[in-house]
Amino acid sequence: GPEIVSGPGADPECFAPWSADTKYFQWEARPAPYRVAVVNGFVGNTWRIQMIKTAKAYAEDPAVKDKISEFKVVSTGTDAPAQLGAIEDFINQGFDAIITIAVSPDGFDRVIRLADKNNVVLVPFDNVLDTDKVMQVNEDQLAMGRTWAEFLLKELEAQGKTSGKILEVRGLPGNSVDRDRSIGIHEVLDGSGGNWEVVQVVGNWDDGTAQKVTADAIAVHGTFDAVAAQGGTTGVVQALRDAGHPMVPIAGESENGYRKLVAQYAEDGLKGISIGQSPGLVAIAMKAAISALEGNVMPQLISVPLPVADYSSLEDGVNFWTDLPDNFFTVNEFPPCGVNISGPAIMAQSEEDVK
Amino acid sequence: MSDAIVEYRGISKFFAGIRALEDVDFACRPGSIHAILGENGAGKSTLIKIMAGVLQPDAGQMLLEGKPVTFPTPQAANDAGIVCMFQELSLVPDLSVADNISISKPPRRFGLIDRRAQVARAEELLAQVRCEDIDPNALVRELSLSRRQMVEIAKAIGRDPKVLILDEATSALTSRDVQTVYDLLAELKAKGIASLFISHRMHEVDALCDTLSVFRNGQHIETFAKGEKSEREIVRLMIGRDVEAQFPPKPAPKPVEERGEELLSVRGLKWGNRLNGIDLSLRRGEIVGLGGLDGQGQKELLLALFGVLRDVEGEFLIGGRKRLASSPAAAKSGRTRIALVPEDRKTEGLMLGMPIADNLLAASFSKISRGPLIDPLLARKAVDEEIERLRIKIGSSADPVMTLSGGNQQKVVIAKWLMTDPDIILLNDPTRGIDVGTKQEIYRLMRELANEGKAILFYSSDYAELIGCCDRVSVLYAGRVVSEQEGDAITEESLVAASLNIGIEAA
Amino acid sequence: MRISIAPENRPIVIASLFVVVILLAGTAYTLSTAGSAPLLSPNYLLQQLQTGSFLGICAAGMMMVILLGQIDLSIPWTLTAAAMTATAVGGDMALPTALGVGIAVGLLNGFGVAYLRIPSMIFTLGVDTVLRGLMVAQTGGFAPQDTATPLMLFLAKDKVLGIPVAIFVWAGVSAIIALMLTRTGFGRSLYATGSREGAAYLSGIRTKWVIVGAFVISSVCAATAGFLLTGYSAKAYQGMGNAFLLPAIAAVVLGGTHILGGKGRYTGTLIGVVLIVLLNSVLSIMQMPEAGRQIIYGSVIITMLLVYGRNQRVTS
Amino acid sequence: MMRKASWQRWLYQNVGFATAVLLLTVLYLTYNMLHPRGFSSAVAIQNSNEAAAIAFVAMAQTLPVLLGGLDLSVGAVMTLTNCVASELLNGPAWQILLGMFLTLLTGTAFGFMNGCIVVYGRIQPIIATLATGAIAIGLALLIRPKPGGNVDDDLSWALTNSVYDFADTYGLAEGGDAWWLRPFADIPVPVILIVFVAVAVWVPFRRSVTGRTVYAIGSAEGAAYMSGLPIDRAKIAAFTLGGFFAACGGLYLAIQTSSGNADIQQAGAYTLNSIAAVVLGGTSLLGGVGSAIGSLVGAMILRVISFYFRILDIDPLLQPLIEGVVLLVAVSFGAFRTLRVKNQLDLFR
Ligand SMILES: Nc1ncnc2c1ncn2[C@@H]1O[C@H](COP(=O)(O)OP(=O)(O)OP(=O)(O)O)[C@@H](O)[C@H]1O
Ligand SMILES: Nc1ncnc2c1ncn2[C@@H]1O[C@H](COP(=O)(O)OP(=O)(O)OP(=O)(O)O)[C@@H](O)[C@H]1O
Ligand SMILES: [Mg+2]
Ligand SMILES: [Mg+2]
Repeated sequence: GPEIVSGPGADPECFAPWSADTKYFQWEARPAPYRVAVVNGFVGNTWRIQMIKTAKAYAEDPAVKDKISEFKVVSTGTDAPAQLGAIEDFINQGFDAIITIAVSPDGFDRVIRLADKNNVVLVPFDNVLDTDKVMQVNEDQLAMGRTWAEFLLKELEAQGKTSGKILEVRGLPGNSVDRDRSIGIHEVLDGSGGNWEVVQVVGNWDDGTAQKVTADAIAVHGTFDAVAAQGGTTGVVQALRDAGHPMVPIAGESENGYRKLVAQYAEDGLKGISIGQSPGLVAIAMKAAISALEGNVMPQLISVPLPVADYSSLEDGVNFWTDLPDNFFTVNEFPPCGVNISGPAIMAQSEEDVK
Repeated sequence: MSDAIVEYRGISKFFAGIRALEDVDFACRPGSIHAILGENGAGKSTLIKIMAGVLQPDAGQMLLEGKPVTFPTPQAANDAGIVCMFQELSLVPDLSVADNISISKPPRRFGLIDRRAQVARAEELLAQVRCEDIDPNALVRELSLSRRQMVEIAKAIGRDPKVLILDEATSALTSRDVQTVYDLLAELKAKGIASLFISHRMHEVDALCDTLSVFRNGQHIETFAKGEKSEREIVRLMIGRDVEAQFPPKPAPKPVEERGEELLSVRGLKWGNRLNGIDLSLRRGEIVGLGGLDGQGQKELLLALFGVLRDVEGEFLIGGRKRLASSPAAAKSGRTRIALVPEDRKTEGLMLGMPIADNLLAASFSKISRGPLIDPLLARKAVDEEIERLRIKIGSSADPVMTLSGGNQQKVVIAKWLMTDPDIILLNDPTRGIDVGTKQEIYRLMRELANEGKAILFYSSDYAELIGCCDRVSVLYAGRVVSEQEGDAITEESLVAASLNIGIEAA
Repeated sequence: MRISIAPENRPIVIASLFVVVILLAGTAYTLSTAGSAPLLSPNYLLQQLQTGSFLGICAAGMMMVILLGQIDLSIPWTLTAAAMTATAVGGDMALPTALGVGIAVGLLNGFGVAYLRIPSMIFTLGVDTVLRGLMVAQTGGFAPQDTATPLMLFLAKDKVLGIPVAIFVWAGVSAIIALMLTRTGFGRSLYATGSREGAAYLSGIRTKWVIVGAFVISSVCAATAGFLLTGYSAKAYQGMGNAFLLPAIAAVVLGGTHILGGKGRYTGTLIGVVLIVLLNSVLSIMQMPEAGRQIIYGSVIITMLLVYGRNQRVTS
Repeated sequence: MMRKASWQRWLYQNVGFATAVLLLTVLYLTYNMLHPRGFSSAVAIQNSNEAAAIAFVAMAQTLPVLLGGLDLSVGAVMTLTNCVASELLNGPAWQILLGMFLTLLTGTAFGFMNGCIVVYGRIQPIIATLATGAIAIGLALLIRPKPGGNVDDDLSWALTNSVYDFADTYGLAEGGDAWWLRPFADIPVPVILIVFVAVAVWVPFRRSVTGRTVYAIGSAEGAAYMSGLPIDRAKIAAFTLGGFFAACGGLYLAIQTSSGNADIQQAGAYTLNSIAAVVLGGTSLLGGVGSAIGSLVGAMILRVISFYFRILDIDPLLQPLIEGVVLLVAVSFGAFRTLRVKNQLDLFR
């Protein structure tokens, strides 16, 4: 297992510690090339597919290509034993690093113990674990929620509103990301001193569900002054348009479709902010794993900066693409980390072109 | 009757207003073989189902050995020593013969079923019914219908019955097995066990029973000892009127050149190891019988002609075509239309849960359609006509067909096919489980159809029917025609001899 | 006076009553919390029917298969695959493509169930997995276009005479299905085959074709729903079909169709769909947490089936 | 009729099961040969851990299927018991044992409720359990609105490793070094648990009158009733035992992950996989034929198929497709028999 050491860590531009009291880890350095595996859970949506493609493309990136001797990706579905099994199997096979999106924030004790025993670097990202025993990579979900709410308050203030009704479209019930983002939103709203009535509906981060519940909410509650949507934001805007709801400030995810709509309707009042959980996180997780294998000091919890764009900074061909599908996630690059695989490069070309 | 083993006092049973039994007093004595006779729907099965705990009476009282009893489940009746045999209803196809024989009270060791003891017990009981050839470890599914009935009998005996009930349980047996059953019942009788025997075959009743009870319309008409009444009197009691000649008159055999056009001709028909080269020809206006012991390939032959079997070899000429139909759908709609009344009406002939009307129409949607749509008026008319023609007794044509009695169900199957106006009608034992009155109607209908120019191929397990109905009879043995008989040459002796393949082929 | 209802109509009547109860309960809730009764407004009801039409069309197809005593678990990804392929092809060819996908999947399902005689429960599950795999591979390899075509948008979103076009589409599908079930040989054959396949076969019904036909209808309905849903969301996406499988089965069964086949009326399915859609919507308005939703959902199904009357005991 | 030799008869009556065993053997041996650490205790432990929950759930599904029905709530009951266990499995030994007992009791009681609804409510099992499955998930969410829980660490480690580790953890048999433990030391504990449940629960059940009644009902319910078999009792027993097996799955899952998770998707996946496993194991969905042991084998086949993605180099985005095609092909195996059927009526059983 890694030793707990004191900071600062390597490459702090890229591997920013989560907070001031984040621990630091150090593994014994070992010679490249390494064997690296990505254990994904669910696979049936665009985000995951984009993530897998990014992972594969990054493994071919000149910056790391020579350091990886074998690279495998498997998807296990939403099946905890299968995911744990896959991780353990890769440990048994003698892989050096295993990157994973956990299907559950808990339940990894055994594989963490095995990974430490076998000196394997295990890096959960995106859906992280409720533990400080492994190195993890994520965006700060709490901060994301706060940023959303702050943006909405700012836009509402510009309209002269200090109270009103806000629609909150939540994500998958029971998920820690959903919980953190919602807490962030409410913290800021409650702290603003304004009188905000928040109507919550559950959109499961899914466009169809989000659209349906938004439509229902509008039918029942009339108009809202602003919308905070954790995901499925394209669907939420569709519902607003279909209902003839006035365009209001909105906070949402980073789907290309949503950004297209914001760019198109910003003039009409759809003042939107878009912050994305990027599929490109996988590349940073891989980079972190390799760095750890090289013996560098690494923060236990790596915070990847929030990729924020709002209606004023949207630019076609730069941070959204009108000619590309709605479903894909716009944010894919992290220049400070040297991760430069852009969304269009991943999605618009066939695999051969990427290589 | 104080010496009765089972006694009914004023038993009534109604189904949704329909009277199945009303105020029935009935008793049977230990050591008797008691026949229960009656038309279809007379209430015989209901009577014994009440005794067997399958149904609960709406009124009245049942006494077992003088003490009042109620049987909420078949299990309770079993425990009291009342054992009931239905046609093949109580065997479980996916369990072994041994499992089935000891199904409810298996021998146990340490609380678990003792398989070895179970097999030994099965062997013993099978030996008692002279079926040593049945492997106790075989699945019931693998056995033929007649073997299954013998297993059923072994199972019943194994339960040490005080009262043994056979509801049409011998209808599929071979004659050798029938003899075995007779002997067995005689043995049980000697041991003081009462047997209740339901059958529509008078000769079986005659050979076996000592007491007869007649039911009609849910009422107990009369009970008397064997020999007290003539067969004719009995039939009158059953159906409430006199029955004249059982079979309609046969036309005199015509010389070959005057006979109708040949609709079907088959040479060397082979299928697997069940059919081994059958020659057959069928002309308009003819009723041709298929005889022989059960399971000699008669059923398969009918299925082959109807397009159900695959890989049938031979030379065929059916309505100008040289091939057999590839499916029933093709058979019924070809140039020469074929109809089949199948063996088992409950699983092969009818959709039991569906309305009578839908069952009648199932083979003739194209007849009642205008363009792509069914015309409800046309459909109603067709249904009414057919119900009228066969005199099917129904409440409403929208009732599920399972509410009809056995005979009327059979008529629905026949009517369904008559509606398609077929040229060739294949009948697989159509009178099994049918009362005398209905049987007679079916015989008459067959002759009428033949006279209309249809050709009929008729398999029956009852020699009397073949003799009474058929212009010609082909007797099958081991998948081959071993004898063809015509006109007056068809006699019981010749049929039996041919069935056993003890050659009098010289003729 | 006692009103007697034919047994096959009982579920329909009871489900209709329950729909009213749901509406009243929802209204009572909104009156007590917000002081208004939006649930009873035509606008709200039309919107529910509009979003219900996707489920309604899926359920109509599912009913064909359930009438046979089979089930079609491939609905979710048939719907998705049809939608995604249609948008990928785009333009005027979108509709034929979607229907083509539906027909192809239906033929495959039908072939497996009717000819290979693999239980539909498992075969359609396999087909669903394969379709999902195909869509993952397709998205991964080709980044297909996913924007809805104008026809999709029109059918799903536009209104004619103030009524959403989607409702007309659903009504059209319903009319065709209802007519087919009651007035065509195929419809009658469907009941016969579902009631007892052996007897139907021996009646000269081409039961294999009937089975294939039912699965094709089911898949085509799913594809149609996918086509509409794409218009409603303005795009096709992976996972768009996930929410339709279990509600479709539940709607059919709550409408009185017997899960083992042979019995059921289309009107029942229609009401079953309305019931499910309203129930979901009211629970959503009440901001019922997921746990409560699931429990209520399950309890409603059980209670209603108990009220419909218990099935016959099997004795013969 | 010719009497067949007993092994011939067995094979004839258990083709599906025999095929499944053969398939599993071939697949698993090949996997081990390809694996860099094949045929080692570590690989066996990993494999058995991964297969345990689905194996139990597949056994749970077997009973309703033998009756001729389906239980769409097995995955949900597993999830519910998983959540219950995640609350109870900690503290002193007696408390943990009590927790295990209560967990199993929960699942068993839920199964009993399913059985009662099916028997006394006379609702088709597939629909009844579709509904009760939702209720089970709802209860699971109430108990555990978000994933978590703290299952005793030692317990988790001891039961998810080899016999040696078990002894080592609890200081039994001289810390696992006793000479008499040697021959068993490398056997994974989950294997022992599964075999134990199968032998101690399933085998006696199958040889009891109630168990045989379950088969009889699936084969011909009318006949079973007429034969005086205890139909209602057998149906309730089948669902109850199904609930028990599902609870074993949930309990093991909790021990394996030291936590509980009311994951609806996972519950659904387990239910569907359990049906696939039952079919692969040679149990007929029509009822009356098959066994829980077969389902165990079927579950392992499902798992082994996915093992291959980890040792072969297969494009990750093609993996779901390959998995689907393999499943479809595997369940289509039996179809060759039906293509050879000469009498069309044999198709309609
Ligand atoms: N479960 C039932 N529901 C409705 N009617 C029934 C039911 N069982 C029997 N009947 C009716 O009760 C009457 C008596 O039927 P029963 O079966 O006793 O006749 P049966 O004498 O056995 O006739 P068969 O000779 O055809 O066997 C018939 O009219 C029948 O339609
Ligand atoms: N569920 C039911 N609903 C209505 N009527 C029924 C039902 N079950 C049986 N019957 C009636 O009960 C009568 C007897 O049923 P049973 O199964 O004993 O038939 P059966 O005539 O004795 O059959 P077979 O002689 O062919 O063996 C039938 O005439 C039928 O009308
Ligand atoms: Mg009868
Ligand atoms: Mg009868």
